[in-house]
Amino acid sequence: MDFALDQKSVQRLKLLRGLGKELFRPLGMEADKKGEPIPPDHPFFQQIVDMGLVSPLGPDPEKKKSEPSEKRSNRMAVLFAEEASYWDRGVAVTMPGPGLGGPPINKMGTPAQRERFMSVFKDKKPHWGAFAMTEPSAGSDVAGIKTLARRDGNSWVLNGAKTFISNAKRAEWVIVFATIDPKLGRAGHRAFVVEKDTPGFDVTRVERKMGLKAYESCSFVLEDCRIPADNLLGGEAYYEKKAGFKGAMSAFNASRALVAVMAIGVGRAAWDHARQFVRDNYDLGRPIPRYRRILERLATVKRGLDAGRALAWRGAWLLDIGEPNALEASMAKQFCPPAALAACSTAVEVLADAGVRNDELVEKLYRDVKAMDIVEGTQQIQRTIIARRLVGLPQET
Amino acid sequence: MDFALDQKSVQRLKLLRGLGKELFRPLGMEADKKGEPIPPDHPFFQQIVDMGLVSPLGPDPEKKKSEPSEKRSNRMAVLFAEEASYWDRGVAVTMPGPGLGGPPINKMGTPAQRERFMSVFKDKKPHWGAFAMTEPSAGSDVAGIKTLARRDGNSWVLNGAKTFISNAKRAEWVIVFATIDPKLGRAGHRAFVVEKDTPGFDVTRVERKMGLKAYESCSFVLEDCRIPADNLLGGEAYYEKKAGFKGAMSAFNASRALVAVMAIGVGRAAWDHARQFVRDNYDLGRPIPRYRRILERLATVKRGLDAGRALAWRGAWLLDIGEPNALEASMAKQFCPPAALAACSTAVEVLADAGVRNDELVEKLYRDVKAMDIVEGTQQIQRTIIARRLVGLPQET
Amino acid sequence: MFELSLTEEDDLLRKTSGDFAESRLGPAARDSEGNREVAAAIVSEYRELGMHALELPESLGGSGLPPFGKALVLEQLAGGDAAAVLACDGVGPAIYPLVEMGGVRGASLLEELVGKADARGWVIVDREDALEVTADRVRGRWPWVPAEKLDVLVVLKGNRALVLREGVELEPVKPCALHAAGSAAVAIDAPIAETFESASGAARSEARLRLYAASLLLGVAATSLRYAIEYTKERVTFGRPVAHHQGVAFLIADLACRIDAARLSIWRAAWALEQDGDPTEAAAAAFLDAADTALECGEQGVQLLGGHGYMQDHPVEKWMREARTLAQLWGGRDAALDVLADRVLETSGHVGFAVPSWGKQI
Amino acid sequence: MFELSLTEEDDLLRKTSGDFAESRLGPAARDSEGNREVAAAIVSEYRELGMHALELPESLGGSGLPPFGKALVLEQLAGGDAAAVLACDGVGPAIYPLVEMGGVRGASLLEELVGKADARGWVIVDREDALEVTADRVRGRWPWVPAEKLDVLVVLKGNRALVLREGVELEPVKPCALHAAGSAAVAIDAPIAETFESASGAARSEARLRLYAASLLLGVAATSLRYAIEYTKERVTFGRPVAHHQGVAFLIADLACRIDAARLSIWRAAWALEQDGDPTEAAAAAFLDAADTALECGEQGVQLLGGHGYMQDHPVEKWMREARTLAQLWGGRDAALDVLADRVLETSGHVGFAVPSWGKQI
Repeated sequence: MDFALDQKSVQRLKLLRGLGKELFRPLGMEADKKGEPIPPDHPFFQQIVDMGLVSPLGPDPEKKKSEPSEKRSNRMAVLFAEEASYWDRGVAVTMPGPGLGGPPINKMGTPAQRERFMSVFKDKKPHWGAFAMTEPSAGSDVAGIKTLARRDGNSWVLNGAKTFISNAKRAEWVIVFATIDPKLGRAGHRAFVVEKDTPGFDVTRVERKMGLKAYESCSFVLEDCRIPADNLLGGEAYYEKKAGFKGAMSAFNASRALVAVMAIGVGRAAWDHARQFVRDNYDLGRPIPRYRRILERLATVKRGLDAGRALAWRGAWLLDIGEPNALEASMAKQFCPPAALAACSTAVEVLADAGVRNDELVEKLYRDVKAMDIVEGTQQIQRTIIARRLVGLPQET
Repeated sequence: MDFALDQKSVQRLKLLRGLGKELFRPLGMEADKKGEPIPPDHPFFQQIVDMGLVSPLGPDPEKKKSEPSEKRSNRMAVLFAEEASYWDRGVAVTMPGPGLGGPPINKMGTPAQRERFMSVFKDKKPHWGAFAMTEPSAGSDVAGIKTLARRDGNSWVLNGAKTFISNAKRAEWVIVFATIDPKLGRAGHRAFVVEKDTPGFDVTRVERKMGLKAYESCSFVLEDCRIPADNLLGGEAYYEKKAGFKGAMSAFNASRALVAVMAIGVGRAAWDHARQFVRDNYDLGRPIPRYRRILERLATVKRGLDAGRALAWRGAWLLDIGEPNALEASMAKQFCPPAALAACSTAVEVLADAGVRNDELVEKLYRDVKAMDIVEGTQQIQRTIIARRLVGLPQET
Repeated sequence: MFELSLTEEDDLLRKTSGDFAESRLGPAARDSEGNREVAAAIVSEYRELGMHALELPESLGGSGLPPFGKALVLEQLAGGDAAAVLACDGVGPAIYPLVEMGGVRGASLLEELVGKADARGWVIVDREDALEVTADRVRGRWPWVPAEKLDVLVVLKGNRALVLREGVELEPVKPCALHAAGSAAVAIDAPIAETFESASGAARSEARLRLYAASLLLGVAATSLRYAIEYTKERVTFGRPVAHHQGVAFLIADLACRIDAARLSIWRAAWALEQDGDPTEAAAAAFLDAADTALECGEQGVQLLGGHGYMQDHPVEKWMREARTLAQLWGGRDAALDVLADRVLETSGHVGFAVPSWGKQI
Repeated sequence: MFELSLTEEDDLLRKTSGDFAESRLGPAARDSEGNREVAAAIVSEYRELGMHALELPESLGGSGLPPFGKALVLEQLAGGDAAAVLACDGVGPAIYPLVEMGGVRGASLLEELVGKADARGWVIVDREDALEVTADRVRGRWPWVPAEKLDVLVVLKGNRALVLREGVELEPVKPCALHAAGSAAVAIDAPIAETFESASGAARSEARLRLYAASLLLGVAATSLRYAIEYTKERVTFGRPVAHHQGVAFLIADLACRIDAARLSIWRAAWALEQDGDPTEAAAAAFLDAADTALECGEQGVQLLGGHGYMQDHPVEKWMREARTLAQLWGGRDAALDVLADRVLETSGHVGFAVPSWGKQI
């Protein structure tokens, strides 16, 4: 039992902190003010690639083979995810790289697929991958996806629609979850890689979100979208193990702890900003009851963030030691976003009238952080997952 | 729209306040310290009867016909219930009279039954009635009662068990809800009057409760308990309207607002005691952050109690004007007990170490008030009732 | 004995304002937000309905309604667009200190202001001495007001109301919500046009400000829950309507209870304002009840719609932002809590809702 | 890099203490409560297992364990009977100021005390100057301690620990819970036997007291939820196990999250105590996390059992009372919040869990 970070991690976090302060935060504020995502040709992305940085949102797929302390990657990922989200969670999502599509490719992909889809990231230019599970009518009900995959000769033909897919418009490829037969339930699920510019793959809109303006959440349709049979992730054999859906699920388990800790990062940013505002603007020596209450409320907020972080750390650590973490990742995902939302809401109140001004950061964070309670499964979904394990709550409830 | 009390009500409340201070509170504290209910031959009960007082827990059955402003009776009842519970909710339940059995007899009973079962209260001695719905295995699931009623000639024969029945051991009669056929569901439910000393009616135990020690919560069994056919409440004809169960339900609607406001009374007692403790023991002029926080927390507690009282008042007022109040009574019942529990818990904290001493009242109230969240349907039951009406939540959920 | 029924006039007020909110304010709300103003046609209709003048004395062309009617109307209107209410209400909440503290001079000032069709007014409550006040001037900065022009700014400071007519500069800032009302930081270097002083008047003014904000908050809370209920009844996940999952149904039940409790709390504050005693406690409680409820309903409204709730295709995200913003008004939850805490040892512990008498609480 | 695994020794400690709690403390808990004492046989077994001496230096016959081991054990034992822990722990939490502040004299005092098999000790933290302290005496009254005899009472006051050995009179009072530990009001007119002074020692003592209470609270929370889970899985209402109604299942899921979060918070505080820096913040946070969780689990444990939960046939009502009582220890939630609020502007806002360095927070 040890809550300390090693020096190497601290150094890497300090690098990220510098980047966050100089680039993430200003870019995120600018995108929010304009209400527009950062365009793919923004020099920021090339800069990131030139610096040899990878998405803080997941383990580096390239390093996987070479890194000796591979086991630590999930823990490093939660540290990076929190720090990046502290500076701007929206900008963090725009980071070039395979994004949430990385884990399924690494986990489920054949060696040839890993080579083929990961090699696009090697040319020292910014490229993105994307991960498409959510459908307009299904939301967190991932078992209920309706996108249909039909085998046709040496192709698969996809029909359906996906929504809220980060970076899908600019992605080199999108991992698309579809079913070969809705009647089969989860056993019918398959993961496909749909490449950019494939005919029938059409990004229909970029959503207008409440916050997190820096990145594009896309809706796309698949209309008789024909892809090579080779783009079935893992190949036919993989699904005879019925792990297609489980592969996606285990990616969720990794990303749930990440999203949880991202919420903590956003909440911590609000807490920090409010704290600095107090230092700069309030004369705490004056006998004004609100001032003391502010300190108490900030202390309570920090307590929630710290507790949440520990839960997220546990989720990541379990993966690192090879233990199942579905329950623990869901606990983190259920606990953290409300704690972070409370942090942001409290920060707005600490700033009083200034709290609602866009240039004071905290109102933006209040809008940003709410998404964390929804993506990768709402708190309601997390509770059902937790309750299934604790009390055997039936699946259909 | 008017939140004021008329002078007549205020005068009646002042009388009750005097009684509460002199009798209810000390008796309740004594019973709690001893851990024993007030025995039926305690002079307190004769005193109450001699004073011409009736149970504060419901409208006075005798006055029903004569009182001109009958419409106000539910409002007067919530006022009385809060004030009585402020002084001691456990003692309030011991008040002689028909208790919760009163409304069903008045509502469902034939004129002959009303005369027969209410006349026992006319001899100027303390007598009790009781109301028995809950069964050991059913709790708030009132539709699932299993006590069986079988017609046999000019009798009914009852078999089953009831639990948590207030005053059942000392009662002249108990209203027993039973089913003539479990397969009929609610349509099979009937209400019977089981009189004291009826063979087969056996009070098996007086429960040991966490709080509310002043009154007896009884469990009883019915073993081939034979009662006259005339003891079917309302007579056969009544149930052809299928109102047997609904009659009980409408009694619940009245008593839900009452139990809700009783919780408020207990919570207000804790709030008041804590406030007095602060006045007596803390030098608020000292710059101790806790002192200011105490005031803030007491203010927040009061807000919850006031909001809850208004909901309970609404529930009672609707009945008075002849409107359905099932939704509103459930809202009050769902909202008030948690608010009152928070009041009691906060009061314990306001008293610091003294808060856990039995002689300081508030720890007793913390134990007492929890029952209010359970009797007459848990908050979970209330939410299902509310949700049925708001979103059409199916019955079976 | 207490009595919670509405009069026919109350019902009519609710219906008229509710219909207007649903048919006009609501459908235009996204445009109003984008344009940072309410379309002139809507402003006209609002004024033709007399919605802005409900509390104005009849001598000034208003309806002379007591606070209760305004509270009923504000709840309904905010269900359409709370920002539009601020934009259309003209002198708006600034009438409270003028009426409650200004006497004859206040009335004449009000007459002048309401004579100007597009006059806007606002009130700042300067609790922590952020502004420098000398004998004849007020100086300083105020971070935010929901307006981009002001014909009158009243600074409430203790028992005094300082009326400013010039020397108030508004610099537009982007707000969290209420865009349609305008949004600006304020730089003040202003001569004091009038000073009114009255302890009870100041208390009544603050109480009415809180009731105003509370009513808007309640409207936002209730409309958000109504929308979420309709949505979750329609949308099916895991084989049944979202609202029929008990976890969701319970959440909805809780929120509905809180909304009803907050509404009764607001009614009680309106009632207290119509009594002789000090309405401070009831109004502060109403504000807190409404603010807490609206913040919760705003956030849960988004939650109940899931990913769709986070998108601007649905209004719930706007209501979440509005609740957060309205809850900041006039010192927000902190100031209201302070008011309650200051009084808690003196308020009545008897059954019922007594209104504390002036000067001394019962 | 952070690492949350337990050693084999940790696992063994948990198992040993968990088994003892389940097989001995729990089954006897109602009798212990009724008798206001723990049966001698159980006290003996407790001591034979060395549970009371885990943190005692090895030189005094203890195990010399760091705080983490004790925290693990206390959680397990409190799942059986928290009151029995206080009764059996002998000098109990009084060892903290003696060890952390007492130096050689503290050690020798401790040696004397632990030599006496039935010695009991307690600590009062006199934050608000309730006691009158002169150069050589302490006078005053303290409303409640969970003991009916005391061989040593340590009064913590700022940076000082005042050790009292006589002149401490205990008058039994009926408590909300923890009957088995004894319960008394204290009348003090006592010569000061020893005065120890150390800022960091006092801070570490308070942190260890909070960790002690937090661990007991966590044990109560967890045992209450476990019991409620078993009960609600068995009991059927409306045609299915109570736990399979989603509203109930969600509540259980929430409580489980909070328990796990509180446990990690406690572990972090134990870890902070093993570092060089000031453990105050981590320990205060752990206490609050555990107290809030235990209060909630205590109340909801009763709720989940419905009417049966309110009856003494089941232990949940006892756990509700215990949580409420344990949460009062050493200034309770208020004192812990004050400690956090005092430090919040100075604590680190960086990722991870840094331990503030002494004197200055990072």
